[in-house]
Amino acid sequence: MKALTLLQAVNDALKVEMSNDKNIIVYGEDVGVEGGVFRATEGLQKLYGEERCFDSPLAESGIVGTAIGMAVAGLKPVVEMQFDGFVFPAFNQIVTHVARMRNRSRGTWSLPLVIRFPYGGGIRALEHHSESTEALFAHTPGLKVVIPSTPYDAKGLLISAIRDPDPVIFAEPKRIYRSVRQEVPEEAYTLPIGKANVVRVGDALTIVSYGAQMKEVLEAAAKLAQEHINVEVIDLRTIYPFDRQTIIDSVKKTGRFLVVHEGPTNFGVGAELIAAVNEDAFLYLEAPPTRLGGFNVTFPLPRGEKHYMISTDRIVQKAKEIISY
Amino acid sequence: MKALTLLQAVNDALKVEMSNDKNIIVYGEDVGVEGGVFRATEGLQKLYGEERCFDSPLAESGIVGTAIGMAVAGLKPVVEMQFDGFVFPAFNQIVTHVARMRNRSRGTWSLPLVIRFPYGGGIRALEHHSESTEALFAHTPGLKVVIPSTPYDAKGLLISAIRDPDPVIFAEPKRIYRSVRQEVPEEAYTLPIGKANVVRVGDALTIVSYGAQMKEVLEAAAKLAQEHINVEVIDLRTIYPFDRQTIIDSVKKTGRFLVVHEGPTNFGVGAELIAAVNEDAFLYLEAPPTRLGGFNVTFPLPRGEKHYMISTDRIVQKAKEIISY
Amino acid sequence: MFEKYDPREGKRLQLMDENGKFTPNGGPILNDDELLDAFKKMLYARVADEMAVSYQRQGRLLTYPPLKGQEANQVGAVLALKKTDWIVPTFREHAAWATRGVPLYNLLLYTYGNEEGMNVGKDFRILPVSIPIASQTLHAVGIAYAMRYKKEDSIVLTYVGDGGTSQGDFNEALNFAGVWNVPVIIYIQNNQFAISVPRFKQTAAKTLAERAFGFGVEGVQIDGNDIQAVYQAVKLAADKARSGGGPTLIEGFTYRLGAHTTSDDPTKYRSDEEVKQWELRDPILRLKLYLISKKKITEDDISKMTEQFKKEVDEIFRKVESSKDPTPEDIFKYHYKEMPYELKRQLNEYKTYLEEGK
Amino acid sequence: MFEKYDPREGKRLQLMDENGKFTPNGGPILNDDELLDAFKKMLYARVADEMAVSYQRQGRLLTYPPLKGQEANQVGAVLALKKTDWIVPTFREHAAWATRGVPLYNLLLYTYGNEEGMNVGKDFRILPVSIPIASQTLHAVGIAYAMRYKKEDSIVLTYVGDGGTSQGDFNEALNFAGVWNVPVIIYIQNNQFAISVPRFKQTAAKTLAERAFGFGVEGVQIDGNDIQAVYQAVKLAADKARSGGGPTLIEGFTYRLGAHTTSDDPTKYRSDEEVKQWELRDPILRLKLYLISKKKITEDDISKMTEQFKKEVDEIFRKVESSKDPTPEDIFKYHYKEMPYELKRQLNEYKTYLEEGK
Ligand SMILES: Cc1ncc(C[n+]2csc(CCOP(=O)(O)OP(=O)(O)O)c2C)c(N)n1
Ligand SMILES: Cc1ncc(C[n+]2csc(CCOP(=O)(O)OP(=O)(O)O)c2C)c(N)n1
Ligand SMILES: [Mg+2]
Ligand SMILES: [Mg+2]
Repeated sequence: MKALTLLQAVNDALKVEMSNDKNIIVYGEDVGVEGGVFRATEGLQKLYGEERCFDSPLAESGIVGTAIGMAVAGLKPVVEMQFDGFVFPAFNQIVTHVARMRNRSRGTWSLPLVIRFPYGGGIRALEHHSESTEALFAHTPGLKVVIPSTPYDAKGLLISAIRDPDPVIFAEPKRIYRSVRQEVPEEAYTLPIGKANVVRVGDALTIVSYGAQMKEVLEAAAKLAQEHINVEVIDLRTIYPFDRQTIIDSVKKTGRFLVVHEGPTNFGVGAELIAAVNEDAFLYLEAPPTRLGGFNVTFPLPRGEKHYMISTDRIVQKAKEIISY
Repeated sequence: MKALTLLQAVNDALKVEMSNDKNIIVYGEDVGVEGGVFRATEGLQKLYGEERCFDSPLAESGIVGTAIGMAVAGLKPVVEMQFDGFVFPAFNQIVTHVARMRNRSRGTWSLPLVIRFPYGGGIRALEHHSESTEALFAHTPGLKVVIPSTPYDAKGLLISAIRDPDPVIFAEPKRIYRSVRQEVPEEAYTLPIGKANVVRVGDALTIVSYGAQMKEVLEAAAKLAQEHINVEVIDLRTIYPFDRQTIIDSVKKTGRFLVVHEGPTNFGVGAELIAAVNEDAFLYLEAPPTRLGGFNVTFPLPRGEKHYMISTDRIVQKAKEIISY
Repeated sequence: MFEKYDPREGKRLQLMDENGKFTPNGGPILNDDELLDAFKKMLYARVADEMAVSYQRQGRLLTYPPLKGQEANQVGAVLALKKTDWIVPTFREHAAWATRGVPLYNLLLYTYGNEEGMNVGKDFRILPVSIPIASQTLHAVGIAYAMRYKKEDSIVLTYVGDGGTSQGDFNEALNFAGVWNVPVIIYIQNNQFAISVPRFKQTAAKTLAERAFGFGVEGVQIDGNDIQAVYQAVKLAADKARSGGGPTLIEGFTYRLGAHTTSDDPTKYRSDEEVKQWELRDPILRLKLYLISKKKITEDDISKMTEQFKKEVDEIFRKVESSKDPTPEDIFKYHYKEMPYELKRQLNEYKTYLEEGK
Repeated sequence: MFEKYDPREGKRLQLMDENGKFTPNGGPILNDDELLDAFKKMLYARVADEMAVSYQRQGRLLTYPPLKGQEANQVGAVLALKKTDWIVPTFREHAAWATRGVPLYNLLLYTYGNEEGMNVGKDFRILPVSIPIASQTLHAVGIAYAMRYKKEDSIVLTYVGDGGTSQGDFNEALNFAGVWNVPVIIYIQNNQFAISVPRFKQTAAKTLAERAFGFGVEGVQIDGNDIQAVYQAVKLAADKARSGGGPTLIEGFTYRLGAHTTSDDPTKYRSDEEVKQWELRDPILRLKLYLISKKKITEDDISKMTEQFKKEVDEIFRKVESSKDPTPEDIFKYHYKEMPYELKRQLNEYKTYLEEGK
């Protein structure tokens, strides 16, 4: 076992899988020679050659559109969008083809491909480099949306995504790309897509989050614990199809629900989970199921960033509000 | 007053406003000579000339991207996407520029433009011609999303959209383009964007819907009335910014909430409204706030369409379920 | 390879003129038996097309995009391919589907409004109908990359319309094909209109074929109503692609004799006069004149053949009409290999509703 | 108009060579005083650029995209425009902003991470920094349409990079500009790289300028490090556009001497050797040699000037450092003319939280 950062775990997953499967092709802007602007694909071209890992022209629709063709023809493209904010030129290919080829052909064609990109804010970046787009993809029938929160999860989930028979949007929380190291097995392993992870057991409140936001959520849980408030923390891991059962079981136990996510609040992931909780645990609710999400504003440039990001204290305060409801 | 269809009301709104404001430019695919595949822009080129109403090349990103430039330079472009399913090539321009120019320039530049398109299913159309995309736009900070449900509303809301200082996504329910006629004033008039319309007053249950789906919702309300169940029906009219107050006031009165929409359920509009109801009317709820939305599947081709569309009976049944909860 | 026909010099490849006579620099590419076979295929496509339109008029079929007048672009091109070559169509290539051997039943079932029609299996190596304009051209480039990667000697043919050349995706496809130098042929059926929008409103360039050169790709314009020109151009481009020569852009100069779709009224944007002119250039007409002159066929054979085809098509369409509609399961179960809980839940709730309704 | 410099024949417009000597077919376009002024503007841009990089190194500034080596493409082009002409930049045009007269303070404030920096008012007729590659070229075409519609005699200049030419939007912009025949100049700064990706990986075409012809647009490649070539090309294209001649695509052949951004390490993808070669072609160097030979300036003047510029820039940056950060209101209130309830609600909840925190 090596202690890897989330970024290294992503790189490791690609290395391991590419050595297992000759059909995996990795490409995108700057992913070849440079190994990606974050170095997520570093070393892949040296290891597997220019044909399997290379720099594409600067065109996201072209990248995803050609990946669709490769997947149809039996390859397994794993393409990179350089940043979350640059997936939009490919949106038409994703919504009208990636998500639909299987149904359109009634199962004749499937698209085992992965679209991965660094995701989310908090790195004091330029405009379009801090976006949270998961709700847009989760709302689109035919896609799977996965967001890891630890190095271990990143490797296991990315390998699952690559082996998945259906297309997966794989969003990598860039804010924690390098922040923590974790022991990660050297060999290939998978984690189930569609399964949430109960990270902390508690009875006072159920908090669901995912990605980089898990950091503050767990800090908040620890702070609350010091005041003898034990909250249950669930890492969603997969945004669609999300793990309704695990959430509902927890809410039935705690009677209180809080979902925390960085992406915009309105029409966001929190709304969906609150609706699900209403559908399946209404009678267990002792307080309004609550969302603490990003503001519905354009992600601010660095000088305003601190106002947008959801701090540990805000989570603590919101949790107490719900518990003392 | 003339009795107009919703389609004619749209055409009328464009005619009236274009005669009032020389800066309004209307273009898109087939909107000029042919007057649009649905004839929404019929006669405009004859009336106002090729410079103000014309056929563009077949490229949605180009259409919206150039509209941004026109708006910056003081014109008021009202562009058409030929169908809901063909707005996606323009998604990058909409999300990264249309929604952001004002904030990016801290108010120096604004984009008074309208992107209108026929929207929704139920016309037994080809693939991509029956999409409900409102949640995607409503989730995107910086946009307004308007959906009329009657000829009168269509004219008033479209004129408001054109006069609005900010960009408006105007989705026209094509299923009811020609189904009903309604008296519509000849002159220009506006209806407030952001304001819902209480179409039917009742106390048993609050039903919120919008667009073509209002038809079945009102039919359901009538059926229920025959059984002496009086439901309150609210036409949302604007998806973002939505009229929270009107919904909450109603739910506080009825204690029960149902939102019905054609678009996919998960991460959809219903989820947002249920979250809002939880936030502001939790203690008034006598039954789980409920959503009856489209399935999270690709909109089926005509032979399967009937399974997707939400019938009056399904609404009635769901309403009774909630009322007898 | 097509130097002799540089579109930038206003040249267009044509081997047989409207009267079925070989042009000076032309000549037979296919022998008379092959031409007879091609003629039958075009005639079959024409009959099927006209019947589809009439079914729609009778209210028995939904929106249908006629290809009348464009047959040569499809029959000629697919005949020039190997069975292992890929076809990536848009939505007006029924003649290409038929020439590849896909049962007409499938396309009619699809047009009838049932996705099941696109479930034709992988062996035909043809992708489903693609409606988002020009988006499919990128898929073709990706398949071409895969063919080279897997060292298969298959190439890819994709279709796009004149209107489609205005889309970003079309230009990105040309560019990726060029940089990757992959075995793909991008075939523009320039039928002069994008619904109501005439070709000259799409781009200021004189031809669509010349677009290629700015991407370092070879482009050629051909008479798309001359099946031999189509066959030769595609054959040469395919051989080039197979031998590592990379992509080719072919502009088939043709005309849509029918409506854009059955819900379109062409009189709104073009004159009968213009249509009449193009009827004289009908790809089937000229081949017929040639074959008759060669005594390979008679008017009488043709009408017999036509009747026979009509019977066949009608039988097929009746099968379509008696096909089963999709069940609720059908509209759910093909989105993922395994149906996620959220979909099962929606499906079950709906089925329960249907049960109770009974 | 640029027939003499058809990029398809491998021609490139250059008036002054690397040694500050006029090329055979070249000659002075700007007189020596104008050249001196241009020199000062380039030098100022160079100084500001280098200082921005050093501020970043000192941790006083965030990610910054250096333009070192590309100054002539921007100073020369903007000098050739009228003040009423529009500029639609991407993200590496600080020299264009400065030449238009926008206070350096604004750009540094923006780079410092404050949107307020882009609040420069409408009179400069320059759009905010646009980061989604090539998307801004379409905005330029739209503005050009508006200028013609309003019968203003203003034209539009937009910038895009070599990598940007691969985007669908760039090609759609060329196409719309061509069909609409609007007064726009699309200026490609071909600095040979898109981050780490060399020009030859973007497209198989020999030049980027020749892309234009396939859209019925004129294209020309120029030495982007020769400010007189830039000035002349833009001037001619602008005159043409103003007189209804339509769009022009200009490829400025240049080089990014610095990193892509301050977070980029160029040694990963290019050799110092290559960079050294290009340093000899520095646009400022050659103009300096010329002006010294003409006794318009001395090395001493230049170092004095440089010191002076440094002082100015430093004063400005200190102002930036002492600027106020955006308030919560600031990040909310510019999304709509009137803040919708949902935003007010989020803002108020956040402000209440901040209050209680106190
Ligand atoms: C992205 C997109 N935008 C708009 C449409 C609507 N539409 C369907 S066919 C068509 C015209 C296509 O013209 P062309 O490419 O010349 O092909 P043709 O119909 O002539 O075969 C349009 C605009 C679409 N299908 N996809
Ligand atoms: C749509 C989009 N995709 C990716 C990026 C990330 N990115 C920023 S700059 C850049 C390279 C641009 O190269 P080029 O167009 O040559 O301009 P240059 O940086 O050389 O000035 C990339 C890929 C982006 N900004 N926008
Ligand atoms: Mg066409
Ligand atoms: Mg570059």
